[in-house]
Amino acid sequence: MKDIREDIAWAKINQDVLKSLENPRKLYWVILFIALAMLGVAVGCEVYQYEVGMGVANMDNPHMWGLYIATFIFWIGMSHSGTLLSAILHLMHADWRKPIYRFAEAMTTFSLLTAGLFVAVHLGRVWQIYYALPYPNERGTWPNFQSPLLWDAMAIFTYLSSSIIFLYVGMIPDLAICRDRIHEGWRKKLYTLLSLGWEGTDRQWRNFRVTYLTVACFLIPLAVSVHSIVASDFGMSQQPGWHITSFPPYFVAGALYSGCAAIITLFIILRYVFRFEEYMTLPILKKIVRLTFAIAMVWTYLNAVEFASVWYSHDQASKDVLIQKASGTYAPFWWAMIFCGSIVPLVLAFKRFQTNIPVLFAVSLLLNLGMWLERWMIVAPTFSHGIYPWTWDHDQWPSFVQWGMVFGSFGWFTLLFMVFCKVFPSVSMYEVKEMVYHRSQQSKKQEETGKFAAAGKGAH
Amino acid sequence: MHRFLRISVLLTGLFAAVSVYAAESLQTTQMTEDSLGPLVEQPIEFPHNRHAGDAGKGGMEINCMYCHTYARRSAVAGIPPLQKCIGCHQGIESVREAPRIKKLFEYWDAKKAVPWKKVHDLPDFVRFNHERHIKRFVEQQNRPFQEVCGYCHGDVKEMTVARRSKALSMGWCASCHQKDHAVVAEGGTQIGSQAYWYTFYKPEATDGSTDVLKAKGPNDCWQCHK
Amino acid sequence: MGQRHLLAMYSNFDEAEAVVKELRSTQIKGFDVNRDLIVKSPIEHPEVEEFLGDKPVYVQWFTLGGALMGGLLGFFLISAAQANFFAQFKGGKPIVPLPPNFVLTYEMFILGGVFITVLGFLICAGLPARRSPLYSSTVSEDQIGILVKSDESAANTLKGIFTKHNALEIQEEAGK
Amino acid sequence: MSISNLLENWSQFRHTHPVEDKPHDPYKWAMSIDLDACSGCNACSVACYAENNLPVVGKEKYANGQVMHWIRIEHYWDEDVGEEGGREFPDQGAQFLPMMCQQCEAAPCETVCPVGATNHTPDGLNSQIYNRCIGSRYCSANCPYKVRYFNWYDYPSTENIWPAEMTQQLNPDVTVRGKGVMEKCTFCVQRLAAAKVTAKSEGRIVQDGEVQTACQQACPTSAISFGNLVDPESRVHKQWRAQQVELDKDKQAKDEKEGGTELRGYRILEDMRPYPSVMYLERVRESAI
Repeated sequence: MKDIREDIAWAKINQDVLKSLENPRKLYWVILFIALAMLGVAVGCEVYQYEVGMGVANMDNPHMWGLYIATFIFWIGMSHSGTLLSAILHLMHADWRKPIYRFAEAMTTFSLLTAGLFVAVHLGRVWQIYYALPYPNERGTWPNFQSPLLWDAMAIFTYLSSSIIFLYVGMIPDLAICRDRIHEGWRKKLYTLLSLGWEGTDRQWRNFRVTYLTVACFLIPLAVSVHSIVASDFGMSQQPGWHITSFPPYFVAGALYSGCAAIITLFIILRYVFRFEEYMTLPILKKIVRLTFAIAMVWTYLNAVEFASVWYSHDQASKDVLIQKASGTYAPFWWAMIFCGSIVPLVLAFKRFQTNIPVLFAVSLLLNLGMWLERWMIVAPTFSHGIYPWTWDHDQWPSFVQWGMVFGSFGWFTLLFMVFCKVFPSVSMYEVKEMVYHRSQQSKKQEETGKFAAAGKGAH
Repeated sequence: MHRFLRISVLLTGLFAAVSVYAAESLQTTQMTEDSLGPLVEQPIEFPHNRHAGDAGKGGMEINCMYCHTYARRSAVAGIPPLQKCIGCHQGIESVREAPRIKKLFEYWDAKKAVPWKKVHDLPDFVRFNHERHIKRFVEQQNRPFQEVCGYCHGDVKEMTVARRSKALSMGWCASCHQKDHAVVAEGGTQIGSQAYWYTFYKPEATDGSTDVLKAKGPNDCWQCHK
Repeated sequence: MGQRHLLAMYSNFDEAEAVVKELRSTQIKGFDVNRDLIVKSPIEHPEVEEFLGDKPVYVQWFTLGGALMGGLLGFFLISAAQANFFAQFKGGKPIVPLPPNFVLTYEMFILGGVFITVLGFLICAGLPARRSPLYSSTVSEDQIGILVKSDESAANTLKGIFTKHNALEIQEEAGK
Repeated sequence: MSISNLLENWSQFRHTHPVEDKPHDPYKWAMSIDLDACSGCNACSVACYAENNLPVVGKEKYANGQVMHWIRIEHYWDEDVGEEGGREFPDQGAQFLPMMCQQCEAAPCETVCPVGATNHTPDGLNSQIYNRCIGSRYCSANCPYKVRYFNWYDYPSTENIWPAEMTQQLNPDVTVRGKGVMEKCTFCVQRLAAAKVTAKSEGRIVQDGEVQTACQQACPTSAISFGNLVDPESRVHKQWRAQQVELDKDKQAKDEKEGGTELRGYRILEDMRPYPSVMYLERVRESAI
């Protein structure tokens, strides 16, 4: 099977993708409406919490953090898929990424925006959030640069701004296409402005190539550093269940994992909603699925390493936390995490399921659920069973405010993402053209040498 | 699509207007021209210039601490009790019929304190200590009172009703404490003895004189915030 | 003598390459291949650079400068902020601790690198650019454009070369 | 802030505290609590509520774990309660441990606050600045003793903890905290500051006994003693020295000698090396936990 038909006319690529800016299927509007409603729930919860105080989220003395931080990590993690697809695979010259990397990058940007909101939602005094910004002020004070939370803020800012820049730079040639093709209106003005007068001259392409490559090179260590810094929020502390050396790689693997799972979900949705069957083909899906499977196994391994190292150490407190996870209040969720994260992905190993859309959709949702549970299982159990016995308290449960906010964040993300896909081309036109061109050159060469081997196979 | 544009411009404008209005309406007090502090309306327009001003300008050069008597021995400077005003004014017949003095005696007769309003009102989480500053500048360095008080309160002897004329923000406080003051220690306590961390905040003798010490203010948040 | 712009459109890279080769080998008065020739293509095609000859790219120097500047700025700003008057003492840690500052320096290194690279890209690629005198929107679809600038006298010779190689369309405009 | 200041004093900025040198002079506030004397009467806790403007949150919030007691009396029972041949009544084997902020020298909470609202003071306290706090609660997440308390609700205003007339009984020297800030035991820093100002104006340092914390003052059995650890004449210094407990060690003489000693002093979770400033004198034994 071929990734993509090499005989698609370039003009048709433009046409098909630009169509996504015009009339999506009805499902698009349904999704948009549901997302808006979900966001409404979160806004309501936040207003209530803002007015009354953090107490309504039902946190208490040992349980200082709850779903907010867990979901924050979840969204940060999800952002790593975009970097994986656009930067790592770009450097590895895996050109099957080309039709799908744009939406993965958008996913990166929007999930980072969502994660950033959770930081704000989590604060007791969100109206003083500017205290955490390093700027010379009339108080003569600075934030505490030793705090992993500040590293987080710095890393997320760097990651977010770099991702937006990367997304934008990669989109400039496509914006020029939109500028040339789209009918008059505010959007044409927008594209004219954003495309910066791109005309595809040799000078522009030459510099573009180097820039894109360079920024991709920067993004990879950045993505790794972002999630390992998030890991150090926990690893740098002294708490049992957090103070674990393998946390940074474990978090990075988890991040790639949940990101890939989310890509599968959105791949399936976008493919249907915007009629991208021609570009987001099943062979490409198959490749992501295999990648996801590999990462799932890495994650499973690191998970096991974490348990093993805790068990092997003489740290009784850490051991107790692990036992608590497996048998205490959180046991159902902990086992669900193991099931969703390590058992469910085994389905992906079977060839027949690798292109089965309903199965993949269900599996990818389960994987996402598993990864969310993973974050919750990192954050919460440590609080109910800390070092100091007096503070052991296993009866805490997040209130509807916390759940509502988590629920609504998915609406917020979907809303941003769906609006993006409607306003900007979510398939990279110029790169699909490149892909088609290279494939056709390849098959031409093979024809010339008289070998009629299946053209697409070389890419596998 | 022009409709969309127009609506968004309209909404943005509306939002901006509402937020400006909201921000303004929160600001109930009238700000002074240099926007350093609120304009405070006192029950009696007390003429600081008359009491404390220079003799050449018709003032009586009364020491600040004659009325604000707690400044040298407690954290707060204090507002004089009505008794103190009356103590002098019952003997000064020449101004007895002036409208402000009349008002003063009205309070006296009604046995009520004058409800003075606070002008230099720091937020509740800031605790400034007058005593330490008076001790250091007036008693150890023999600087004139009015100059020392003026570091924070401005030139009160030129004012009628006192007005805030310094920023009184944390950075403003620090702007003094950050300086390496050459302080002549004339007996008394060692200056800045609590104001160091390791060696570089310890008071150190500058070149030439053993009496001159470089001192810095407290480097401890709890000194002012408790 | 007046200047003239010509834009010829081709349907594939081979034809465009042939045109460029011919322009290179022919001596035309009032036309310099290295200066007056621009190839516009809808996709990133490294072969274009090959047949156009080596042209240097300076973006990576911006990257180097930006990353170093970001890193140094990060480290010194952070350390100096920690060592200010309100130095925030943390028990068990020095006032200017190196490991946290390293993490932040690393982030600033990347931040500076990315920002300045993109700035360098805009400068080197001359963006945002005014639209060139001749432009066909088919470039953003599937055709390759060759834009040349020459003296009036050379225009006809160039046009001849363009048509010889099956130009789909030739636009011309008197330059200023 | 200046680069030149940074470069000039580089070696001083790189000092590690408290193990590398003796940082505290002339004050290092410390405490010692004799658990053998503690009767678990809770007077210290009540005194603390009164002194430090602590909100009384009520039954329901207490049950939710949202209580604000800066000093709490912990109960531990002997293990043999209810066992064959063991004690019959749990109260018989009850042991008490007053737990408040330990004012660690290397406090885990200090390094993690994103805005630097909690810092180390020159006299060895772990300061908490309410107005600087943005409520990230990282300090509490990282506190091994979990002695930091968060204002989950706006107790003074919306929860109306102090009705109109009762605001008169608030301590004016202590900020009344609004919602969303972290707070904890301060060793009654308002008293310490007042005593220091008085002493300084008189050109001396604070004498032992001149300043007491509220809990110490209220303790009927004098189980709590508090003072300046640097001052060799202070009661606290004498107690620490008698028990051979040292500030910058993670293991004390009591535990190092085999076969038990006469020494009773130890600090809680010492081996995690937060170097707490509160010494406890034996009562709760490991077997009792």
